[in-house]
Amino acid sequence: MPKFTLNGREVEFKQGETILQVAWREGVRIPVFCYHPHLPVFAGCRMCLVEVELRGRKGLLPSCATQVSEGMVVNTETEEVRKARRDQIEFLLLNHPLECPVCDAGGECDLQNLTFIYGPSESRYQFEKTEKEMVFAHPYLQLYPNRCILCNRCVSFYQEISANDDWGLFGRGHDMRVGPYRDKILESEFSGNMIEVCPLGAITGRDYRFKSRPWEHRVINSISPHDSIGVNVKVYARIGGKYSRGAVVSGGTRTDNHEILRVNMRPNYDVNDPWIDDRTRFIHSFVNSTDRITQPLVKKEGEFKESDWEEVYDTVVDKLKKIKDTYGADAVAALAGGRGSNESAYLFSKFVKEIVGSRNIDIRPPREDFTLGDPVFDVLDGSFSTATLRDLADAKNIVVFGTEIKETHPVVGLKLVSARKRGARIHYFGKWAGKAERRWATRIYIYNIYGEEEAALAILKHASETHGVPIPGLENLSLQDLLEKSGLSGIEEAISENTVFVFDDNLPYLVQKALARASVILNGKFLLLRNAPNGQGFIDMGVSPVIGKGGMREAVPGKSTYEIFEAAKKGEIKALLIYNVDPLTEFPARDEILDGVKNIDFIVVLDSFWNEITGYADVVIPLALHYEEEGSYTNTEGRVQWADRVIQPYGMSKEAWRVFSDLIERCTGEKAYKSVVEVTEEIVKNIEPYRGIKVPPGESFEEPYPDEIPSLKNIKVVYRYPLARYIASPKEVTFEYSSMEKREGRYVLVQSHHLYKTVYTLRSESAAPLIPYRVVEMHPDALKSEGLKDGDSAVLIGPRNQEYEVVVRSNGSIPENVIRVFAPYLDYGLNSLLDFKGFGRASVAQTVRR
Amino acid sequence: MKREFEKDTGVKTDIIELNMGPQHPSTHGVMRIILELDGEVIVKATPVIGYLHRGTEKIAENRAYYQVVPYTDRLDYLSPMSNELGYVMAVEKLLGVEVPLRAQYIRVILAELARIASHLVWLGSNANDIGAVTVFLYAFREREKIYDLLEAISGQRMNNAFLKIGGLAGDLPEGWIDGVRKFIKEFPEKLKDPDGLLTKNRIWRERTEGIGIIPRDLAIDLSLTGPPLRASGVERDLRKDTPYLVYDELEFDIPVETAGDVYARYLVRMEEMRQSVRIIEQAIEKLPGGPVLIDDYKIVPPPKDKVYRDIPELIHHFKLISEGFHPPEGEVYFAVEAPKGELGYYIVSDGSNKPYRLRIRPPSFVNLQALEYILPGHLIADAVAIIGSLDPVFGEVDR
Amino acid sequence: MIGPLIKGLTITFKYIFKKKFTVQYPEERRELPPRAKWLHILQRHEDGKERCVACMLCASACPTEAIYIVGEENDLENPISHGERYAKVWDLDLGRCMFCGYCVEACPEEALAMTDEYELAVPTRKDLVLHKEDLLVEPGTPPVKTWLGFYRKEPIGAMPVTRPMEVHVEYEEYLKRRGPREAHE
Amino acid sequence: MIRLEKKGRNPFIVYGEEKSIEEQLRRNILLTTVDAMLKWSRRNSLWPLPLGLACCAIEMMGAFFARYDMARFGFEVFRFSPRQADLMIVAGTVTRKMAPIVKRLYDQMSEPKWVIAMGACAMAGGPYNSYAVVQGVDNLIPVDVYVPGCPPRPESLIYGIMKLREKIKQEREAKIL
Repeated sequence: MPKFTLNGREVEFKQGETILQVAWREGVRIPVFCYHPHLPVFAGCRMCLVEVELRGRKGLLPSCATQVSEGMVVNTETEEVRKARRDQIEFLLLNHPLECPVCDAGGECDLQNLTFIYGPSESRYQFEKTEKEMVFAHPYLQLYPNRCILCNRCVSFYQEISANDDWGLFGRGHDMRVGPYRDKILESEFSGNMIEVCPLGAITGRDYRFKSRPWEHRVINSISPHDSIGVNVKVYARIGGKYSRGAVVSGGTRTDNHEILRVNMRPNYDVNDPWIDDRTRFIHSFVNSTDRITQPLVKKEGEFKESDWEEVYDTVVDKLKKIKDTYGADAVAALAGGRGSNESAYLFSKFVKEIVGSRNIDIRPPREDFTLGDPVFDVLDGSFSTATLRDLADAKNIVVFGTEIKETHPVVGLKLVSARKRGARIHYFGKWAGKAERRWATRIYIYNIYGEEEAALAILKHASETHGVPIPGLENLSLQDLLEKSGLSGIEEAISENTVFVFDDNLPYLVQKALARASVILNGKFLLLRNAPNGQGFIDMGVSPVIGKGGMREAVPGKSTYEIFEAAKKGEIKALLIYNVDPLTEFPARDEILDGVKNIDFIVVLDSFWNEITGYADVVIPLALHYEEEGSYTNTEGRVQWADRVIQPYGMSKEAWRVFSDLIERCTGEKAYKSVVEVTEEIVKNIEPYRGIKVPPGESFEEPYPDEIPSLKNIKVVYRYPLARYIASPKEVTFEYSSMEKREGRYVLVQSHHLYKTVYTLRSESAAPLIPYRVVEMHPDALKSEGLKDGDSAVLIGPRNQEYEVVVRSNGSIPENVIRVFAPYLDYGLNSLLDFKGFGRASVAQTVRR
Repeated sequence: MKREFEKDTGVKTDIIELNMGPQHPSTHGVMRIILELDGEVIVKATPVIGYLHRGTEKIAENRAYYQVVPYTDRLDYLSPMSNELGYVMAVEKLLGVEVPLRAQYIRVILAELARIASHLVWLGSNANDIGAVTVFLYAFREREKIYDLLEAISGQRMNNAFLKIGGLAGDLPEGWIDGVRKFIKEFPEKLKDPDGLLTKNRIWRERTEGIGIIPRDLAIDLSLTGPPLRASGVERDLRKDTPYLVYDELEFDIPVETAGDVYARYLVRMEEMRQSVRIIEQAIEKLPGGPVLIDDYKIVPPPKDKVYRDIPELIHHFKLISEGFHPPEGEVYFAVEAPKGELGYYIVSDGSNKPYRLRIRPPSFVNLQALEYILPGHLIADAVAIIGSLDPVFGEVDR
Repeated sequence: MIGPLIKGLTITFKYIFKKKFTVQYPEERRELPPRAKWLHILQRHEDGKERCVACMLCASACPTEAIYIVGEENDLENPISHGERYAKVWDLDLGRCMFCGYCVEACPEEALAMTDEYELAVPTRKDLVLHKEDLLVEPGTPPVKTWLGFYRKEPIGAMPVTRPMEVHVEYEEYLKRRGPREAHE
Repeated sequence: MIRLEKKGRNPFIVYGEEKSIEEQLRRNILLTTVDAMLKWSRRNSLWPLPLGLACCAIEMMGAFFARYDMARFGFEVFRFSPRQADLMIVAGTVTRKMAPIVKRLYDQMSEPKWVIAMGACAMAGGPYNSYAVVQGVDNLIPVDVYVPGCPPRPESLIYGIMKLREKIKQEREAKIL
């Protein structure tokens, strides 16, 4: 290994390392402002100047941008270097306003800390300071160009990492400033990261504004509840409890605040690097929503009566027992939303499958073709992704199929951007493509609205033809036919060896199965993006009609969501347990589901929020939310991550695992689980892929970033969480293809997702400015032909003349005959226009202007 | 006595265990002594302490360096200024800073005023225990005058929180020096009242002379400190032995007695008050002008008018208040001659803004050990006099 | 016998004719020195706006954690303090406070001061917690110059606060441009 | 130096509410007079048990000595025996080790009895939010008046005792045992 001299000491280095990297690794503190270990080097702040002597020449060089070479003599603490640092800080402070007391960053500000350690303690500047106006760049961001030291970190992040272009550095000299280019809301869904990369308070977040100071924080490691990527976060709450700060109640005694102040990133290079999406960062006020259920309730004579836990447990157990005795265990069904921890899911599945004895348990939206089973399970003998997020960044060829990554799993977008930067070919197949897809896609394939299955089959057919693997059931179809039906061409380029497929589990059965099979043929991998936040965990725990505990196939499959409601309509289902899901507003085919729900005698709703289904419940059990319970979560790639509890459960609500554990105790008389860790241990023992996994906590390692730079302190400790060990055994499967029937009508209603329209954001006050409330999107031409303008309110008329009040927005990227609607449907009942059959596709007669 | 009685009468008697305290007027706080009595004579005395253990040392580990000062006030609450002085100077030693000369002189004045105030409480309560109630009134009258002086300078009568790491929280208010002058002029006169009442008083002498003798060797063995040590004939005073502040520039004597009894301790403390007056007199004469706070803004917050005007100063103010300074890694021991004796602070710094460990060496705690050795053989009534003469303060003993 | 008695009585008579040392407290309230550190007050600017901007330095300086503050953004139309933030909650817990004055020293806005109000006895423990309403002075109250800001030379009235209205961004100006909805609609 | 005006009504005064006729009859003239006399004598000769535990004890002593001379109000000498006292002044930090003794002393006092918690430590644990300190003496015994300060001035204590006198005056019926 080559060596150089650092502060009089021989130090080894690897070729290509910079002085700064080696120095930090060796424990030598060099201050920085513009350097950020995850951003490209800018070398603009000149804080990291060190004295370098090479071949007799001596000078100050920026250590962040200077590569070490053999025989270099580097000194970081000479008088000259110290003077350079002091003067540099003095320059930075010249125009800095006197705003520390009102600035949000006070206390966690690089400028403050480095001034305190290296800077001058007296000012020599006697003149007026420059004035720059404050800018509102985003509902959650505020920019104070006055405080900015032009370190370029935010611009580097915004342009290089999130690959957007509406934020930058402009102006010259005295007037130079960062900011948004246009007077418009920022496009990126990662804009919040700029708050964290900003070394001082020039960019601050509006959710956290002025509430607290860093020294009052309690920082808890958690996992994002918003999507199945399981983004690692640090949650900040005010310190509470007996011996600490918190609101004073009476002389000397204090309480917990029950408020999450903010959510920041926690680096995990396997999952999210150090970046998180805005939804994860800013949407956390749902824990204090007014919609929260505070108390267990029992319906008596048609009205909810406030109840206690004893009564609720007694009612549930008695009723279930009675129904089981009279109608058999199959008269009981259970639905879950996939939003709880693995522990809750495990006990839920245990309660339903082992204690009650019913196999009718499911977490997925109802779909007719789902009755066939789990598509990935049918191909691989297990339901899981074969690729990890890390594979995505390293892949040469990626096919993203039918998934709006930006709206559902934004962090995957960052991986795709970095993959493209490394030269990967990324092919996007979709019904339409927006600006978000163009950020990372190298080629975009748009298929017909009704041609989704054909497009997937075409990929499979092409793969099978090039590799000479026959696919039973597809012999009669020609590739040409499939391409014609789907409206695609030139897909050959997309399909090559080792392609990584990315698709979500809401796609039709046939699509998922075809892509999984294609990836097997191509020796590639696929990343199955679960739509439920802990969908993978729930399926692993056996919350599925076809997959039993530990990933084994159930001998006799139970009923899927669709079948449960079909059976309910026929009166075969007598009791329904609904855990954290509202079928009436989250699923399509509202009318059909409602028919079923009305037919069920006994409905137990376990949820955190009031919603439509609670109105039909006989027993309502309040559950703690994500940040209120601790437990493990499995992300979409099978990584088992641990989240700690941040705040105490709201009102009388209890953690779900505790409720199920109590119920199990009532039924069996065995002792309940004392802590969540006991359940985790049982999972690790019983579930095969989880065997030997160590939770909590994950292993961690510390990056050598110096403590005095608060904006790097956050990314210092990195946790590693283990992957579940799934075993894939691919099989030959038969495909049964029948083309989808087209519907009559002028417009096609297509179910889509929006980043800020989820169960949590709709309950979150802070999300209000971004929620597309009652919004449907249409093509501008279609709008024009209806005589509507962008932002008009209109009435949407269904095939049976149902009327829905909506706000129309124009979207140029969707086809003309499409109306894009956003799930869940808490704000409008549009899901009654969507039915089981054409899941996500239904016809509408016309729109009429109001 | 017991044996004689048994021999004389043939009646068997037993040792009585008497529990004195923790709520007792003459234990000077919350001390409990388990006395084993043979008749009226103490056979064995076991002091039980800990009734005022407040966890000061542990609390200090969770406070920035400057925030510990008010807690040190509450150790020996009879002389808060001396406690502050010891802590503040220990931290200054750790930081390697020297406070301006004016601050040093003012610190000397304050420390000596604290010594007088502390000895006055001892005088009053010890005399009260032995039976001379009037002295208590005299003592507290004088103490009130010191309170007035301290209140004028710091805003609080007790627990002043006035000394800062790096100097003082403020310069002297107008007319304060005149107040001190007036006090030290009057005080020796006023001290003559209790002096006249006690020193040659036969009852007082009989109650104190030959009572509670601590021999010189025992005093050294127990590492006693302060007046009890000096009353046993050991001339040791940190102000002379390891001079700090400006004590080496001031002339004063160390009163020493050899008898080692309660009376000797009384004499030593009375003389110490007079010597303190002498020190204050000289300090006032020599008091120089200049600042009372060092101007290193990495340690003390900058002046407020600069804080309002300039950003580097504002940042330093913000950081010093919210976080405090980070002294270098290392450990330091510093002791001052508090009214009760050697008050030492041992600080371990790990380079963070909070002490890694703060150990307080309280003189009262050390002096209190003597009880076990000197009480046996005395009558119960003498126990009261002996405890009073050791002058324990339990805020300091239990910490 | 008679000698010591006379000697003792002389002292008694000596004190009879001296000035009384006792303060007749409830009737006669002794003037405290200007540095007295008793109950806190929250001061106002000359224009009636609150001085406190919820920077929380006092809370962090407090060794006993007696101060609890929640900051909040100023209302757009009528701001409560100068600057963008104000204290929505400012609680002082007398059950913890030891009147050391470190909070006053910490205050960068001269918002906090200590008065000579020491008559603080209350009947219940709940009353020990003083809220912002209890501590805030009436508008127009003359400012108290705190000695703990002793190092300050200028008189308080002429002093700019940390974010003065005249020097930096025209405050009222940018208040008008505020509002996230405005920004993107 | 400005002084704060006390806002709102005096928290010590318990305002009487409308009474029923029976109630008023029960409190007939004779009894009311005896009552008033009892209360008058009680509030003017409170004999305190000084539970001086720490720093506040010194200020409590200060209040009883020449400068402030509480004997002016009939609060005569300290009674170190609980049997002879009817007012307990808890002055100082009550630690966990001391707590049972405080409780026992209170129990030994004869009725009627009152308690003043003097200083932050006795009121609520004060600066000592630690493992060793009882967070407020009201966890052990009922407290009538809290006197803030660390330590409170002698005047503050006297003010507190004045408030206690008001409270005794306002008490509905004198307690006779």
